[in-house]
Amino acid sequence: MMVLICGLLLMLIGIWAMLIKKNIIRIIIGFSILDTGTHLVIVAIGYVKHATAPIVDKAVNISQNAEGGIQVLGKVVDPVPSALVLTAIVIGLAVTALLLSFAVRLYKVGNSLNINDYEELKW
Amino acid sequence: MKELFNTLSKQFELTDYQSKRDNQAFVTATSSQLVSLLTHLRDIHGYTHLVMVTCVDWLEDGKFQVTYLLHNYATKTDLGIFVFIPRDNPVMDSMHHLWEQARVYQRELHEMFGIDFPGSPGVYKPMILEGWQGPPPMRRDFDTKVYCEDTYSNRERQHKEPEQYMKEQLYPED
Amino acid sequence: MSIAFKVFWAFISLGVVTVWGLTLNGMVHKIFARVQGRLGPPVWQPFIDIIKNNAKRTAITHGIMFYLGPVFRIAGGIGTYMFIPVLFGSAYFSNFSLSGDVLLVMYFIFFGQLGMALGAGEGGHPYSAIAVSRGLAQMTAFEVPFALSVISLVAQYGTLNITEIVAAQQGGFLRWTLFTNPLAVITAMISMLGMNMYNPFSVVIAPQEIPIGPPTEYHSSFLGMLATNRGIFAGAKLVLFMNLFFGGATNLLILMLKTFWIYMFSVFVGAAYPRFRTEDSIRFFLTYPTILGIISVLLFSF
Amino acid sequence: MKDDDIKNDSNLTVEVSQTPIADYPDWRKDDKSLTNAGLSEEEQDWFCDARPQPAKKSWQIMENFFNWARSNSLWILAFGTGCGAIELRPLVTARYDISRLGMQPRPTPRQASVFMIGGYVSIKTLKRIVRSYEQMQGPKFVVAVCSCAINGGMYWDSYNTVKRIDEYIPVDVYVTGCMPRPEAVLAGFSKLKELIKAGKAEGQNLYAEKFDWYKENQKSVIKDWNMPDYNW
Amino acid sequence: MVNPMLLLAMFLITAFLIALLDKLHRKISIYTIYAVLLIASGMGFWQLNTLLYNPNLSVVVFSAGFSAPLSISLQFGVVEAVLVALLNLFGFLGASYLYRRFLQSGAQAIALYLLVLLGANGLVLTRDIFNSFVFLEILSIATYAIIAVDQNKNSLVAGIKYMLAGGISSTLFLIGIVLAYRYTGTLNIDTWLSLSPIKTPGYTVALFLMAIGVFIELKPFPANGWALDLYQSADKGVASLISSVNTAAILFLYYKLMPLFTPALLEILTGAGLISFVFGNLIALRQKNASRLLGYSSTAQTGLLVFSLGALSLLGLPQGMVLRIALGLFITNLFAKSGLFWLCGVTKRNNLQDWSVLRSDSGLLIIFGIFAVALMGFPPFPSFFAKWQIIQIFGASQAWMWMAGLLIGSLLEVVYLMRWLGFAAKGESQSTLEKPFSKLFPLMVSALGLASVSYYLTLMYPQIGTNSIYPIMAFILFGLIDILPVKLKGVLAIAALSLWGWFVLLPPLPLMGQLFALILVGGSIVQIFAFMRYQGAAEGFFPSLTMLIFALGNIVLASTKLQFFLAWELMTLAAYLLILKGKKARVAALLFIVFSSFGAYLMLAGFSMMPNTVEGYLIILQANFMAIDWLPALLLGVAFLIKMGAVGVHYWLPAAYSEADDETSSILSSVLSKAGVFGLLMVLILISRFVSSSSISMMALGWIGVFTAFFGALMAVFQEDAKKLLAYSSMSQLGYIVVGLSLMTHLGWVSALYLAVNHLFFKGLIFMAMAAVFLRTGTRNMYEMGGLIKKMPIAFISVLMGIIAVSGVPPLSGFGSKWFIYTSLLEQGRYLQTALVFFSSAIAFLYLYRLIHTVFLGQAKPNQKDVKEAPIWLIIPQGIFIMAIMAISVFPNIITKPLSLAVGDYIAKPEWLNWDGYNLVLNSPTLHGNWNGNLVMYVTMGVFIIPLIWLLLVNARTQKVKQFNIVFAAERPYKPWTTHFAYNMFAHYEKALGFLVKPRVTAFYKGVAEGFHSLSATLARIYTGNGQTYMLHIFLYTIFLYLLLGVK
Repeated sequence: MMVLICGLLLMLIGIWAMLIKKNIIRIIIGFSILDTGTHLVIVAIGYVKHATAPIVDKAVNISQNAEGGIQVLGKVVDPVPSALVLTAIVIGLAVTALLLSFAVRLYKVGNSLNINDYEELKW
Repeated sequence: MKELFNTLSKQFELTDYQSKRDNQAFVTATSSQLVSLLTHLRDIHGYTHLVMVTCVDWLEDGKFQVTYLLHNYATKTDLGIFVFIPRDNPVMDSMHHLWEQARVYQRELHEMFGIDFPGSPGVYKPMILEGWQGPPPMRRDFDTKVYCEDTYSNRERQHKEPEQYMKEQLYPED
Repeated sequence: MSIAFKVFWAFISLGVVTVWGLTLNGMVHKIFARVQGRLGPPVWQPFIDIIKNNAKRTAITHGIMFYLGPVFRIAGGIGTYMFIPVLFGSAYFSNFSLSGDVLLVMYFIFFGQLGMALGAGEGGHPYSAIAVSRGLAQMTAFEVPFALSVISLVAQYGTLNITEIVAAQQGGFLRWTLFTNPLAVITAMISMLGMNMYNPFSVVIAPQEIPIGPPTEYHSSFLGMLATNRGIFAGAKLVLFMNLFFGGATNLLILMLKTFWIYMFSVFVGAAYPRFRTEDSIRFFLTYPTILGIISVLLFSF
Repeated sequence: MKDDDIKNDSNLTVEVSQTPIADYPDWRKDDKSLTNAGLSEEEQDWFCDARPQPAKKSWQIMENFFNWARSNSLWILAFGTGCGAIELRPLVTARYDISRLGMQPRPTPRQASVFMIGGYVSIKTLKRIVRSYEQMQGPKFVVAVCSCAINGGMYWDSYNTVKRIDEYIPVDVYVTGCMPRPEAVLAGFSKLKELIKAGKAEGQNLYAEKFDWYKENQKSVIKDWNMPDYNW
Repeated sequence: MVNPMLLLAMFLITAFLIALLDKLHRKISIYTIYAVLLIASGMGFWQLNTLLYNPNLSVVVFSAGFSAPLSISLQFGVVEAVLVALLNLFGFLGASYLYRRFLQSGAQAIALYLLVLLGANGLVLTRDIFNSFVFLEILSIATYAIIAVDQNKNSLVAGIKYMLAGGISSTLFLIGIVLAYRYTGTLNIDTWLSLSPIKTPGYTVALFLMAIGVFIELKPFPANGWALDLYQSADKGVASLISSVNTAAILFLYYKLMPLFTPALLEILTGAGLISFVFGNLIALRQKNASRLLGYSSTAQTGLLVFSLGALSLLGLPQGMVLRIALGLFITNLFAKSGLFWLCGVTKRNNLQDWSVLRSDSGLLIIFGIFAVALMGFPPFPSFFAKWQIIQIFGASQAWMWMAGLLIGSLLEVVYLMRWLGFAAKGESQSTLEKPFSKLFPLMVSALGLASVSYYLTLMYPQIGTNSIYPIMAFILFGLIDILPVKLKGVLAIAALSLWGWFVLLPPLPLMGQLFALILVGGSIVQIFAFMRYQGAAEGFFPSLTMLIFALGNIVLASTKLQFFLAWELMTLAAYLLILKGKKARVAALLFIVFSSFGAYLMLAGFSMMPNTVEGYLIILQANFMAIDWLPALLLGVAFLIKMGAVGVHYWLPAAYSEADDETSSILSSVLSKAGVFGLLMVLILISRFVSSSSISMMALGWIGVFTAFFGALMAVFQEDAKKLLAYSSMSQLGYIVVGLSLMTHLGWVSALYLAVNHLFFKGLIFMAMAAVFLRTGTRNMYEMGGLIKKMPIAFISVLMGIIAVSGVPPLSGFGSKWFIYTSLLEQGRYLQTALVFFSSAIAFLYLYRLIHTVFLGQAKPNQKDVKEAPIWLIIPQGIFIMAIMAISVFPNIITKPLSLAVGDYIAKPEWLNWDGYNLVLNSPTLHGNWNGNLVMYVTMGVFIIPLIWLLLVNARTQKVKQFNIVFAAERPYKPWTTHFAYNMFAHYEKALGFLVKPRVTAFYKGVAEGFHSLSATLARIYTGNGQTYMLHIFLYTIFLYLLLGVK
């Protein structure tokens, strides 16, 4: 539960940073925080109390079921969100990296990192 | 009027002040100063009305006397300005920019006396004498009678004493 | 009735109206003169003028439309007359009125005006065109009250047929439209002032200003033809008014009496009033007579 | 005044010496068009260049009838050419009332049959007179009023006034006086009527026949001839 | 069957290989991706082909062999196949557009391009929700990166805004997915769909977040500032890619998710789509920058797609149907929008007014025209049918608000697109374009593709008869042979149209239809001659002209509402193209098309409320037994009145009539307006059951007609331009027709039709004659002409006949029309209307006299000294019209009898009307009257000829004089210009009545236009250009929609 709240809090901080900060780098940081918060939230949603990680080792009781599939007997956390988070982290990383590279290039071109300085395109 | 003459004399070369009436006077100016004098009179001394522009031919003196008559509405006075110019090759400065109507007077003077007003609009257009080819007819050396006899055929006159004639006509029995 | 017979009587009737119309014109000049304290020209002066104009030895023409202008004009006059029944109940003096109703007559009036305007236009004289523009503008205005009064008659009698309108007015002078629908008659008489172009609506021919309007360039036999048409056209219009509003006529004497007095109305007004400007006369026609006309229409449409 | 009075007053008019159209050759039939030399090339397109032709008369009986009609329907060209023109105005008033004689002022030359020249004629006016006269349709008559029109009058030595109108257009009747009274003008018109009825007012044909002579005279005084030779 | 996995794998492998291949040679890598994209597209087509023959083939593929919940499944059904085929095709076209850029920027760009396509294909194929997130991110990141390849500042700025916005929306989407997963336990859409609905609020939130995540990627108004900046700044190839491929893929994702949504959510998103459509178009209205305008348009079109998908689903339509309709819109948008972006790149002009460079290049102009027209939803493009169906469905389910929104948005779209087209077609420019083949190729392919798809879809569409194809065929055929000499084309057109008219058009029609077919098609055929006066090929006329005439015929021949509307729209389009040929016709044509579209949309709405027509019958026959409510009747009536230029909606008329080429004006005035008459008559027939002459609606219609006649005439009086004069005169005459129709009596309709026939003749005649005058004098200002009677006697005679006929002076047929209109009005007791009609017809004299006097009479001008008579091609139609006028003047019954019979099918002829002989006798209880045109003619000829003979006798010797031989107050005139009384001829009339014709209507419409533009400008202020503001928009928009959902 704490994780969930933390995640939500991080999300809010991220949004706040994105909306308030003028420096593009800070906005990107805000985005990063938002991303992290999201990941936390996802993990928290998949979490089951007192459960172990969804890794087939001795902490998890498994047995063959009738059809020959694997049946998890003990409590494990839902593996899917964790898998999702892995993907999401990768994606988030890519996006952040791209954003940063954009910021660098923008600085080279526009000599400023203030987002208010880039308003030529409008209306 | 005299004061005006005195005032003006300080700036302009004016001579020969003649007072005809209390409210009418004539002065003589030089042709080179005329336009500035007229401007001065119009703008400073209130002579805002150009009454007329006319000309007198002083044949014997070999001069034209161009007369500009101005009127002041405030003081109800007339001021005439004489300008003498030579008769042969008479040229005057045009003052149509001061009074629009001056162009008509100048056109007429050109037609009747042959005075040139360079720059005056339409000054060479015939005004009354369409197709006139003789000398300017108002010059005194132009003999209108000779011209007339040369140009127009005469009808032989029947001289009758009017009184007698009418008596014969109306009361023949008397 | 054979067609030849009809044509023959149409000619007779045309002759009658020409003579009568021109005589009326002569009388008008006489009356104007007497109003002004003059003796005035003899009543037959219009005839002399027409003879003289036709006897002119030279003539010029500006072109084919100029030449045809007076022809159009007189054809308009004669045609208008031809479509009006002259005497009620007379087989001889009904012209070709069976070929149309009052609408035809109202529109045939335009025939001559349009042709004349075209001829005057080809004359190339700006005054002609000015006068035509004035005349047309004034015409649009006075046609409105006239149309309203005709519409009022239609509402009253339920017919556009002139003969039927006359028939409905038979039986005593109290059955004339003049007494059964006075508003319409007043409206129509006011618009007739405009039609006849006497003062105060004479700006079209304004003799001093735009020398007598459209016919500025017309002369000689052209002018003679136009003068003839003045008689015919005046006659035709008077007969129309008599038929529509004053009970028609059963013989020529009554016709002459009635048309004389109808004509005299506009003549008297013309003798007594100064002239309107074009826009003033338009405004005039579109206000008081139009309102009167609308009232008369409304009275009979409910 | 009554008609009889006018007849009695006919002695108010004067016979003047006739125009010296000496042995000037008549117009030639093969001569149909004019040169219009006074016009620019562009203007040539705008004016008719036909030459006026003497009009044929109809049969005598018809001509008599027409002359009667013409004499009883004199339409005056109301063109005030000089100070005598002021005398036309009283004529249409109640006192003299020419309309009873079938006369009326007419605003356009096309429709008028009498040209009343009202007094002195300056060169500038002469040009207009010629133009208007030529624009009238024949038969056309000219009544010249005032001494000035006869011999120059008080302008006898003016550099700009012609002294004999009949050198420039044919004149039917002169009325003397400076200025003549309306009665005299009226008498002039009566005289004209007599002439017309007698078939003697043939100024139009005279003008056409001796056209070249008239033109020569006109052009000798009108120096800027910027109109066609005949103003149709 | 193709394994979609292979498809994706192919993309991935190639993308990695590119880096290697690029080392060999740049071109190899480029051609490799061309091959890949073409193969992918081909796979799509092949799959489509397979599925069409074997619909039962399994189309779902599972990765790793597991079944749904545990693995990722890909579906390759019909829709997916279509999308894969199209997306990859456009990928290929886009790549070929970007050929030069690829050559410069190298392997990364190429690989990224492939990745974009990979993402798009994946998004289309996958059925797994998380997988779709992954593909979405691949798509997005690849797009971000490909934007960054372009190093200019603006695209970098736009890119960063785009990334931030994309980041936020994908975050929302991700949270939504996970939350939803928490409640459903599955990530597979199919499994998800099979679950029973879950009602917990959390699930709603999850769905909402998912939906909003995708939705924001679709750039809804107002949360779309980032996208607009991107469209404006990015390379046009990339912008096109985003606008077509990206949007299509995401839209399909939205479509896949749509079944999951609760109705409330769907309704909100649908509404948001509509708002996006309307406001996107509204803001585009004042946009001057071409690419940004395309951005707005693109968001609007996406909004429209979202809206139509949602709305149609909400109305409970079967999915197949929804898809088919949406496909029409989608395909049009795909082809046209990407095409327009490419075109932007080719012209390199940002300011709309600079698009006049296209003038020099007719090929590009045609392509541009196709795209623009397709985008607006004109036939025969698929969007036309889609919009038609959507509106019909809305009408049937009484979704008025949606309909109104859709129509308003469409109208706004027409305004700005047509303005743009006008700039391109009619602006002034001398510069030429650089046109590399790599950029032209995709343009041509997409234009051709659009055309062929349209053709295919049109043929497939139910209720479209072969007849409806003729106009389009004619357009294409004559477009192909447009280089032939004009005379040959004219003969061909006349032959084709006459044969078609005689053998196809006339036989099935009832009398009334035949009558209108003769007016519309016959009248036009006569006027084709006039077009043959041009020298050489005179390109551009005949395609539109033949299309116009075929469409006019089809209006009469239509047997369904759709056929009617199709023909109507084709007619409008053709007329627009014809008007646009005029030299200064840009604004006029725009006005025409905007008002016509307004009318057309009203008609569309009206049709949607009407019961369906019975197939197989002509619409004109069905009129008798179809019932119709007052509202559709009103809408249709207004639509037709707009075409006729009734007062109040006449604003377009003088401009269009006067600025079009002269022959076109003639057709517009004499023929095209009759289409409006036909429509109005149909409407009146439909409602004739429950309205009569005295009902208030008909009285109102009558007054509209009367005022049209009156104000038209009055305005004509004050014109200096002859064509404007004629235009207002047409308006006035059509007013009479409206009055006649409004009477709802036999006589009234006969009089209206008589007027219509007459108007065709005399207005065609006058326009043709005046066309000759304009041609020879080179001006349209009447006061600059004069005295032309001597130079152009035939034109003069034509105009003379024309004006006698217009003014209604006997003996010509015009009097017949006046007689009919007055008697029919008086017979119904409409006295005051009669009076005003009379007044208008009297005013007609003023302008008619002015027309003939100032042009033909008066003083000739020296600069028109060498004016000659018109070419024979203009005289032929005049001769035909004069003969027609003479015929119906002398023998009025040859026209009145058929008219009476035709009207008799709908309103029986009363006993008291007698058409026998030459005498028309009317003996109704309320009115007696008669008119014998024959006799009037003879009497008139008699009274004309006798004075003429007299005059010839008396005036045997008349001297012919010239123009300056006038009495000029003893002076002589010097200049013909100052001697000609022509300018401001009716100044006194203006003093008296000018206050009535103050340009109030103009002021009104200017005000409306101004209002829309200011609204547009104000709304556009929300796009401040600040990336943070845009993010704020997204958040606020999300919250707003959520609150709205809560309210629901």
